[in-house]
Amino acid sequence: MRKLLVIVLLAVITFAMVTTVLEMPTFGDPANPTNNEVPERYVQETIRETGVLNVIAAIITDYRAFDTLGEATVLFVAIAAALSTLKAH
Amino acid sequence: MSAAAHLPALTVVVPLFFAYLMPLLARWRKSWCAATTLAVLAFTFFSSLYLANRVMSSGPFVYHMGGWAPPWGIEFYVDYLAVFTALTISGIGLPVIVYGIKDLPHELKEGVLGWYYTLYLLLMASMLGMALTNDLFNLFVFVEICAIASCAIISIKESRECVEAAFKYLVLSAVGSGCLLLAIALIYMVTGHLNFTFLAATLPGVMAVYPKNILAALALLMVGLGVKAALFPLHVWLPDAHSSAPSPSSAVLSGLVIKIYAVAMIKLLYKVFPATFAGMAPVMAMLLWMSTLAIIIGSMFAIVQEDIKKMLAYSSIAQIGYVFLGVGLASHNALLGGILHIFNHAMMKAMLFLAAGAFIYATGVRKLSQLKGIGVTMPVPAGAFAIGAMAMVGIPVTNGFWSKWYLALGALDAGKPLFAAVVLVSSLLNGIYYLPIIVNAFFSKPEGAVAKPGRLPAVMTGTLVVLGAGCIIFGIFPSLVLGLVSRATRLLLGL
Amino acid sequence: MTDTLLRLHQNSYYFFSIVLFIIGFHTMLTHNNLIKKIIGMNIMDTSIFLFFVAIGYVRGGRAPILEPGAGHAYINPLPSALILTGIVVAVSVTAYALSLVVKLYRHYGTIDAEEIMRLRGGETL
Amino acid sequence: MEVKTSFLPVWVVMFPMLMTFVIYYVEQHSEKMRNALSVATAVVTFLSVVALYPEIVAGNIIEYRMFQLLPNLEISFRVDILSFSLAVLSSFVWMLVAVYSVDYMCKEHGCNRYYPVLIITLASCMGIFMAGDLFTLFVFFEAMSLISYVLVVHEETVDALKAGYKYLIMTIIGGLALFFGIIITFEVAGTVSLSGPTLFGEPTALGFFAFISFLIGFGMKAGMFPLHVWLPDAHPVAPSPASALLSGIMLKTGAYGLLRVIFHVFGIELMRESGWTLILAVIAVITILLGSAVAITQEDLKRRLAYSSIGQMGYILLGMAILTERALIGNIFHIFSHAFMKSTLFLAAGAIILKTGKRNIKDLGGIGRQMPFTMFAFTLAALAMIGIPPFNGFLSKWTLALGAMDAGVPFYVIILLVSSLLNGLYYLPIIIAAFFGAEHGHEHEPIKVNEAPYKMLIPIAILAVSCLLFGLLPTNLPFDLSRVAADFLLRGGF
Repeated sequence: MRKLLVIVLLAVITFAMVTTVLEMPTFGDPANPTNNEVPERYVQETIRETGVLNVIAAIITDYRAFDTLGEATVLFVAIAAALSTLKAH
Repeated sequence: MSAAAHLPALTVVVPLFFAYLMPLLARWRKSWCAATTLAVLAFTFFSSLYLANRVMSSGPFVYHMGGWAPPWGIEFYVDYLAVFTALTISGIGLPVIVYGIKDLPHELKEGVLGWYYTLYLLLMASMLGMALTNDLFNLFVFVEICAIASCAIISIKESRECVEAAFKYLVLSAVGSGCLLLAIALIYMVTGHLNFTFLAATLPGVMAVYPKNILAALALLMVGLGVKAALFPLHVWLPDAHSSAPSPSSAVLSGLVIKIYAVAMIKLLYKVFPATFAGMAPVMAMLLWMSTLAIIIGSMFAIVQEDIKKMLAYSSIAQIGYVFLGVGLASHNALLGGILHIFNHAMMKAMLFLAAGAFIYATGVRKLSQLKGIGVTMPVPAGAFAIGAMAMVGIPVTNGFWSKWYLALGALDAGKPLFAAVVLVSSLLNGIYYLPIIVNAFFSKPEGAVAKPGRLPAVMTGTLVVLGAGCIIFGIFPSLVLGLVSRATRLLLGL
Repeated sequence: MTDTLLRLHQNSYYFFSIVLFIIGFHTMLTHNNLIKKIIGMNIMDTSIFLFFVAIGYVRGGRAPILEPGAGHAYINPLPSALILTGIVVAVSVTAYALSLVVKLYRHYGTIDAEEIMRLRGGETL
Repeated sequence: MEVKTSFLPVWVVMFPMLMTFVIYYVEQHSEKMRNALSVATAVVTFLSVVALYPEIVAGNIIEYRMFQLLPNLEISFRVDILSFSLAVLSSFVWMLVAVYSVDYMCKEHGCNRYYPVLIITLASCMGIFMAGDLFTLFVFFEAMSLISYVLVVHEETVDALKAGYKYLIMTIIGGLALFFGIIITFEVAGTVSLSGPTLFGEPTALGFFAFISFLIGFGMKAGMFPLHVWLPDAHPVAPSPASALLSGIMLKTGAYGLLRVIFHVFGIELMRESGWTLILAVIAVITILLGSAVAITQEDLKRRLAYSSIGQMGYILLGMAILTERALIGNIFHIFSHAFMKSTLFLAAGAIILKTGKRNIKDLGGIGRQMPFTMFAFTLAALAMIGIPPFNGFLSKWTLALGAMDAGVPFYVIILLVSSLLNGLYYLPIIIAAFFGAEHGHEHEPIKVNEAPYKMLIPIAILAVSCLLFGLLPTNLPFDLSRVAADFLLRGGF
């Protein structure tokens, strides 16, 4: 019974996602909506604004540094959580 | 810029910073941990108050992280909903941890107390971040911090139920996060933006070209946030998690954590996806029916529970249904009622869990049938419990009444009186499971452990008194919060 | 039909990450072994990362390490940057989940979900 | 007629409310002080209500706005002739009951709970009668209903708790129904004030929902069929003075609420046009017959009285259903009459139970020789209940019947007659057995006169004499008040 339920659920998700895939912007197309002013500025202005050649590094540590703080915090919280759980023994 | 200009960021960063320091502090100056946590939470409360004051007087404003304007950088948007949520979080989080100072050493091992404060601060910071942020991916990061921290404040208690409940919660939460991230990917794919404001501007045009992407993203968002907010069919993790955790954790998990995901949902549905969206109607209808089921079935399950904290946990499932009912009805009064209920329920459910915690602290009794006469031997916690229960039922002059008032009014506004009836029926169901507890507490002879309860520390009693008074004060003067909530609602609905 | 297949071929990265997602989800749902559940969770997360990074690809683009004046096309750096964060998140969750499994094993002496349920006498997950 | 602002209504409500806390504080130290303070509070409240009389009799309306909760929603007070009539009646009965309680309750446990609750219930009752808008009315109505729960379960026996639970759940249902009605009214009219014109313009579906909700909410309290189920359980288990208040006064708050709703929310034209009164009439007739018929089968004295209350509330509902002037006078006057009669009966029953411990009607043979005074008062009230001239019960039924004839429905008169007959069937045997019946198991012993203490007898006497007096005198205050109030309501109520 449960197996059947799982299969039905997965089939529904697969069907829905595959139909979505068919409609998605074509992979790698330069005209895709994602290639808007955002990456353009990152690529063009990174050197002037941050002095870094690696754009990804610039994004991580400068443009979206707050996310990286969050990322570090996630790591910290996981350590805290794991330690507190294991220590409670 | 002065420090006040950076307050939106500081509200989140300061608790984070002290959370990092806390393990060191716990090693060197154990006794300072609690005081530091209190001070930090007091700071967040007052800074939220300052922000609220500023927003009320001069309107919403944005804060750019690191000075990078969106869509390149991350933006905090300090609007009415954000400050309302921030105030709720810090306003409830503070008394809960005050209570915890005495209760936690009773429930936890000595060695993990410092970690508890660390996790608590991280949890608070992440919730504040979720309230303030205006960036989809940033929201995701905070959601993750919140998810892990909220599991951790369950599993920190040394009992196998806790570990097991935390694992169940974590796994489902991770599925939810996965859905959320996939939804973000789908949205980003067709819009190229992560900022809410830019998304809202781009989405209507995109909807015509890539409708399926948006719909799939919406569905995934609903599932992702629905799992975390314990919206009805996705609530399976909640009863165990909320009932086995230490009492302050239960209070904050039931009172705040599930609500913050509802706030995230409100932000996404009303700010990112405009409410007039053609594809929104079925989403709203689905939310309505799911919340109706949550309200009715959650209450039904609560009626048959024997464990007091389990009963409160099931009641939370029903109460989160009210919030989503308001969201789904989408009329001004209903949304107002839903948002107001976030605050009201946070207050009363936190108080109920803390009162239940006080019973357990003093007598060790968790079974409802054994709590007879508790009102005679422990009048203050039982009185607080009674006030909370009345607020749950929605008796006038408690804050819960106003949530129901606006929800019912909103249901009529939206031309769906059926849902007003749902609110009423569920009030009756609440009455059926809350009132016998009060009656037994005050009109029965105490027996066994209940007859001779241990002494309850004054801070714990004090916290209950403060929260109980809050329920009454906000019941008599609803206008204290209503100005803020009403403006938040108007802004969300674009009125 | 050929259209569909062509689209799937064009978007094969998306398609296969979805397939991976389903595999991961299936693993999580059907396996009772808690470690396998966590592995399933990781497969799911990885599929999303793949999906997300694939969004950023631009045909003919190079990795966004700038060579000023070279006039190359670069891929969209934002998804890659975001996914770095995402990976850390997944790692953290996995670490914590594994620590919980360790605790569960200590308490119950098993990492089988059904066995734990049986020992606890409660309802199934 | 003019509208005046005065603080007095607020005082009438707030004074007992504040005194509750004083009494709560005092009772920790002295029982005597507690009793004295409780009685004094009730007396002062009564006198404060009486102080409104000159303004009211001059045809003025007194208003006071406390504070605004939300736009269009406030706590306000408004006293017109109808409010005044009921307030003066209730505070009068309350005063007597407070005096009666002093001796009655001295043997009971938990007196320290009883008195504060008694007084705060008085405050909320005054709040209901003096409310200036539906919301204030609702708040005090809920407060009174919930607090009087404590009176119902005072004995804390299993029966009391069971009855109390039923009462509590029904109260919650009633409160929610009222809430629904008020929400609809607020939604449709934008306000719930009772001082303006009627709130509903035309009979809409939503309006009908509101009417039904109000009917359920207030009808629940008034013991209306089929929502009366809590009443025969709850009233008898309470201590007798509390029963007297529950039956004599608190039932009337439901009737009062319905009157307000009919005249201020819907308006008399709407009620007549829409034919909703027919629902009320059908329910009233069933309530009358059911209450009276079931009362006959009851063995327990207080239970019989409780069922009788249901029947009597049916008269009051009937008056509202007929809606002619004389029916309305009869309706309001019957609120007075029934309060006097039923309080007398319950207080007398309380005296009997206190002195003999007998609750079963079978055991009451010859009680009239043991407690002649109490039984005499009981007899007066019972005769009034049956509707024998010249008691006040006759006057109210007579007026009601005239009103029914005005409306051209002699059927209602027949109902009234049948129910009087039924009343006779269940009251007369008690009286006959009490005075002429053989005493149970005491045949050979001399009969001792064993009356209750005078502090209990005086209230009983005052109430019993009022039953006679207000029927006998050709013009009397309650009747005048009823006449003016009916006229006032029919003129539109403002």
